[in-house]
Amino acid sequence: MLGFNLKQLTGVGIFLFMIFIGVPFAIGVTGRWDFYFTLTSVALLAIASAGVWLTFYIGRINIGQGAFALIGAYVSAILVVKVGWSFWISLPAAGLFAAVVAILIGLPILRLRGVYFAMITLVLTQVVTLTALALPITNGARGISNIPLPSGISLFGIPILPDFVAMESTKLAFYYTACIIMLLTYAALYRLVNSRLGHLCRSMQQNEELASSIGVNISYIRIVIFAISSFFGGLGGAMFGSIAQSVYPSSFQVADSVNFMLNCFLGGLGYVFGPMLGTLVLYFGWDLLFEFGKYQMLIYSTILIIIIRFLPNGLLSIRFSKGGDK
Amino acid sequence: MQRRTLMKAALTAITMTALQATTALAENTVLKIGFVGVTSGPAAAWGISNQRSMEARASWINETGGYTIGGTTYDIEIVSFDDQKDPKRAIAGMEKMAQEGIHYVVGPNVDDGAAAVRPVAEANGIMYFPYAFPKSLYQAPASNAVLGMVANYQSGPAIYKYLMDEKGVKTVAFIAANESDPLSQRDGGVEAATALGMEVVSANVTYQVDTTDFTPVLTPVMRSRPDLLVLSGVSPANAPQLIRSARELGFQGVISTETAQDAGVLAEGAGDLANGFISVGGASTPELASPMMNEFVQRYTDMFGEYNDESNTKVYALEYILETLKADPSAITDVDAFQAIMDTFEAPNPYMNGDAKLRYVGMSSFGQKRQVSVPLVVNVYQDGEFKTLFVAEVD
Amino acid sequence: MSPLLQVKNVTKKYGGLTANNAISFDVAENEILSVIGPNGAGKSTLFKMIASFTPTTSGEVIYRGERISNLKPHIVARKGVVRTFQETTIFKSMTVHESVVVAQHLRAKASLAGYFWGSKTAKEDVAAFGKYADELLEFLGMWDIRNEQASNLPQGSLRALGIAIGLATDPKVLLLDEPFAGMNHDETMNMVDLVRSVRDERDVTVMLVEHDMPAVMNISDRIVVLNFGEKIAEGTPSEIQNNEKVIEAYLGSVDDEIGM
Amino acid sequence: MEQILANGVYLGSQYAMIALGLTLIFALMNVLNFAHGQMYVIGGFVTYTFYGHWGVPFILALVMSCVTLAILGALIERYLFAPVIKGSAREESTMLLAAGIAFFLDAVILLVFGEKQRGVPKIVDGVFNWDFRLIMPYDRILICVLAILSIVAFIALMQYTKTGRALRALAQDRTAAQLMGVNVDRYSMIGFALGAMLAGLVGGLLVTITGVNLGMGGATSIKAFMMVMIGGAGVISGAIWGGIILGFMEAIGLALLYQYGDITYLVIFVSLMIFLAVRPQGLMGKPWG
Repeated sequence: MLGFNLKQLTGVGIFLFMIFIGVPFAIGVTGRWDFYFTLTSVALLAIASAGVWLTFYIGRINIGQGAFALIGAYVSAILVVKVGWSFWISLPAAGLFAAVVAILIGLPILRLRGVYFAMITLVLTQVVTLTALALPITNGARGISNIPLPSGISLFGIPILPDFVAMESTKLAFYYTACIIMLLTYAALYRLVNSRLGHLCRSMQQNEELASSIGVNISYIRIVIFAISSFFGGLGGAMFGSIAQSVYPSSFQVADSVNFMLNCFLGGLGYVFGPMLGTLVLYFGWDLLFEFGKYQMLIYSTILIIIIRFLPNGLLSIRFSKGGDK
Repeated sequence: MQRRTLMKAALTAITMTALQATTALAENTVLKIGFVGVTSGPAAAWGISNQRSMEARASWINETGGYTIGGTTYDIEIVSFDDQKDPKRAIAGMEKMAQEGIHYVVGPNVDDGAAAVRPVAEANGIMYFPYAFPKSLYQAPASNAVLGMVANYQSGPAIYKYLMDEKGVKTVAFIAANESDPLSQRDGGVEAATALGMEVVSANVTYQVDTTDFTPVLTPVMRSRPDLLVLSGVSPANAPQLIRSARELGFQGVISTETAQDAGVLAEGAGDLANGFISVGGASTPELASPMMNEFVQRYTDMFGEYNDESNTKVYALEYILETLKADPSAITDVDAFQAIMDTFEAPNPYMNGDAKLRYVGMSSFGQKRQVSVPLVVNVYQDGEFKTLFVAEVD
Repeated sequence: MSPLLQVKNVTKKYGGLTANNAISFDVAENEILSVIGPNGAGKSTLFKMIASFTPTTSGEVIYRGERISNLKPHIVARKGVVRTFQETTIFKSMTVHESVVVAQHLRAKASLAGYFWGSKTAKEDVAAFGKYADELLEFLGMWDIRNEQASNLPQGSLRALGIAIGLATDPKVLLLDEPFAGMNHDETMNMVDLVRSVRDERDVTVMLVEHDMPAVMNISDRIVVLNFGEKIAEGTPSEIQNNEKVIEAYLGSVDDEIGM
Repeated sequence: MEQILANGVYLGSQYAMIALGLTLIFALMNVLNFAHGQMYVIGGFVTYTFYGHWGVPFILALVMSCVTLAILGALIERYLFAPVIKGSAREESTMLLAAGIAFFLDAVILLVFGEKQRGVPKIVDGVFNWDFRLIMPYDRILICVLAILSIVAFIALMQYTKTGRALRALAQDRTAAQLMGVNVDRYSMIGFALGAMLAGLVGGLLVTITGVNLGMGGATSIKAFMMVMIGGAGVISGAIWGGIILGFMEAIGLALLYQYGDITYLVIFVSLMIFLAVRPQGLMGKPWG
């Protein structure tokens, strides 16, 4: 079925069960309600990280995802607050807008490789932050606050998407929403990587010259991939804006861009689900170390260094010594 | 294989320690007060001075037998969360506070964090005391945020008025870091100065927070020859460098800011060039500091090795929370009761000489009492320490 | 019958240096044509221009009456002119079979979206690619190593893999960059046979750049000789062997070659 | 005009020094050292502690900064970067390590040196003032001269000493250097130590003017990256040019665009992006670094 074997299907089943039933159950039993937000964040950041991972897949180090997350957050906020759109429509619009920006910026900069591409995307993050500070439509330094919660959508009287305003607690709703979007993102990513497009990406990652000599239009595929990557970034950013009900120029900045990249490294560049695991460990790990107070950062960074020292190819390289994405 | 076992062992050990660390302190009932702010990274100074002043005060209370509210004596425990100046983390921090059953939180330190935690705070019944100035945080329908200090749009006019009257200042130039908080404060300052009839000769110049040389930044400002140079929302790290560059460029006028500064940092970074620099402080200048303030400074210094004058303004939030809870003990778990009593609450200000009062204000700025009334103490730096220039009240 | 591919007055200048100066020759359908010359004669640059990896400064390359110079490499490949590289240019972390499957990009009928959603055409394509890759590897005698990772292959097999990748695109003209370099006599002779069978059985016109003179003389129908960016001779192997200019050029550069 | 030039030279010389260390490490090991800024901050704090706090002569304090950072750099290379480079499938993985080290050093700086801005007494008093056309405090002039001297000394070291030649060989082609008998492991360590030492040196020099605080690290790293990219990654002369160009861009940008305030840096960043898009390998870099 769909080319999955039984083992994979079981794995997916367990995973689905875990995030949709296991986690809420565990939280209910332990009473750690605060983990909902942390895990929601993990899901959203994992969406953006998936985009970064995809650009790694064509051999580009992307430190610009913060820029697209910020663009997504602002587009959604502006559409909801100033234009009056429903959040649910603004969400894909935010992703698409980020993708369009990525296409325009990608045309000139995707020719760059290695550290040069990394650097130019890092600068891009700063450019977008500074632009948000300078533009009137983003409200400059004052940001956009008091963004309403997502309202419901119904078609012919049947509610399709729930109304968050009417809810007692939005935690669970946001958690499920974020998880569903994350699952869709990773399903799409998995499909893409294992389809012909993914194979072409791999050929480009390994040798762009040879790829173009076998007739691959490398600049076109680079743009497509960068646009998809930024679409994911825009989605994640827009969702965050909705949870925080506010967006500021500093909502996503260079540190976020760097973190998105680190999530990919930590999980493992060779594994589709690497960025998801990397995000979980990096983000959730910080929260778990909360009790250490002023030593939190020290312990966090020490663990990070130890992991990379002994598992330089990412966490997932423990289990699958080769080719986990196949 | 061996490697994996090792890692597993290490992770287990860490998790165990993390779980144990929460076990309680002493025989008194524990009252937890939260702090969500930035205590690592570039802006660590803001949050750390905040957190330390709370911890110094809490340990002082606990050492002297605890704090009695409605017949029960509590030990105060400060639960701190480092949000790394990231609004996403700040939300997680506020969630963590809710998880710990905390209803009173000091922080966050910056505008975006304060705005981001609002939904969580309101949903979970948490009163929080941000050090952020956007009015929308404190105006209805927002209900749970209480401004923990004097806002720049309140202190600015008082300082400008004083300087106009006493020093004959007529023209003013503003300079701010290119970040949300300072830019907002600059805009507020420009508005206030214009309203007072001052001529704003330069207000567009900004600098990146990572600037290491302010001479090129300040040169065009100096060319506009203002009587007063306002460093809007300046961080303690940048203030001495800005002062030094301005003076070295030959600036003769007055330099002021509306944020709190540390005398030691100014002395090290700008030396005598900082003489005459006007900033906003708490009440630790010798003329105003009560014996309790002096003891607080002493205890803080003993605990952390060095005092930070920024903490003067940050000691109040905790005191307000505790005093207000004392006024209505039911507020310990009931934020509505807290909000109800805020309107009438009044208690003596223990940190200041004279008959200053702790009470909530903000009617004229926010339309509801959502600000602590701390004395607006305007300091002037002179030879390594602050002297009180004048004291005003905010309504 | 008009020639399959024409190189017309092609010139390439890098700053003040002239890598190729007004080079012209024709390539007939189904021939094996070698481009030889001492080091630095401009052979590789010429290949790059034919495959549009670098633009010409002036002049043009015509393939079946169409200009193919100064386009993008993937467009030229789509028209049927495909270049292979020296052995380091492969897809390192793919297996031999995967490489050959990927290289059939130009044979795809389904769109990228079709592949993503798994359309019927896409499924047919995938099956066809696998089958053709099997066939091709069988033909090239690489069946046994089809599941080896490319980075683990010995040099000789890498060269064959390069040709396999090139052939997988269904080329009409295959440009081989030093296919015999670093091989011993037996390996070279196997390769010569292989290249010949590619031409004979798959109707592919082959152009190659090579240093190995005996192999070139053995395999080529015709030879073009470059020296210092100029064409100095063109003809059958026996004509070239007796050409004064060629002998002079090679003798003159012997020192350099040894000096390397 | 004179003022802009002077500001440019001053900024450019200090920037160039920061970029030199970063580019050296990049050239030798293909590591983009995210922790470079933190090393710079540590250099500043060490000089602060010795000179500002304990009253040791400035030059001695500066030497202490260099020594501390050289040791730190050597240890980091030997025990962290070298094994990770050997074990990783893609060499970019070192970025995660570098970022982890940056976090770690940030945490250490906070715990050891505290959160406050620190400054040291001026090493020279007074301001050079040429009729208000050119104003430059004497300590800045001194630091600028010292920075330029250090750069010259560094270039001389790279050109004329055995170590320098070995490092250059290593930067050009690792395998070839190995074949030529260069002890690659040893010189990688020396090179990394040297790069870290440069960060410490410039941190120690600048603490006399700008002071130092733990927040400067990340920002400094990013600036250094930009300079390295402008000049071309892994090229010594490129780093120097990159530093000078960014210094002048700031000096000129701030002088010309001041009335537009908020967008000065936006313009600088956007023009940097355009420059790199047009010239993807920087001014003098080899393509693809």
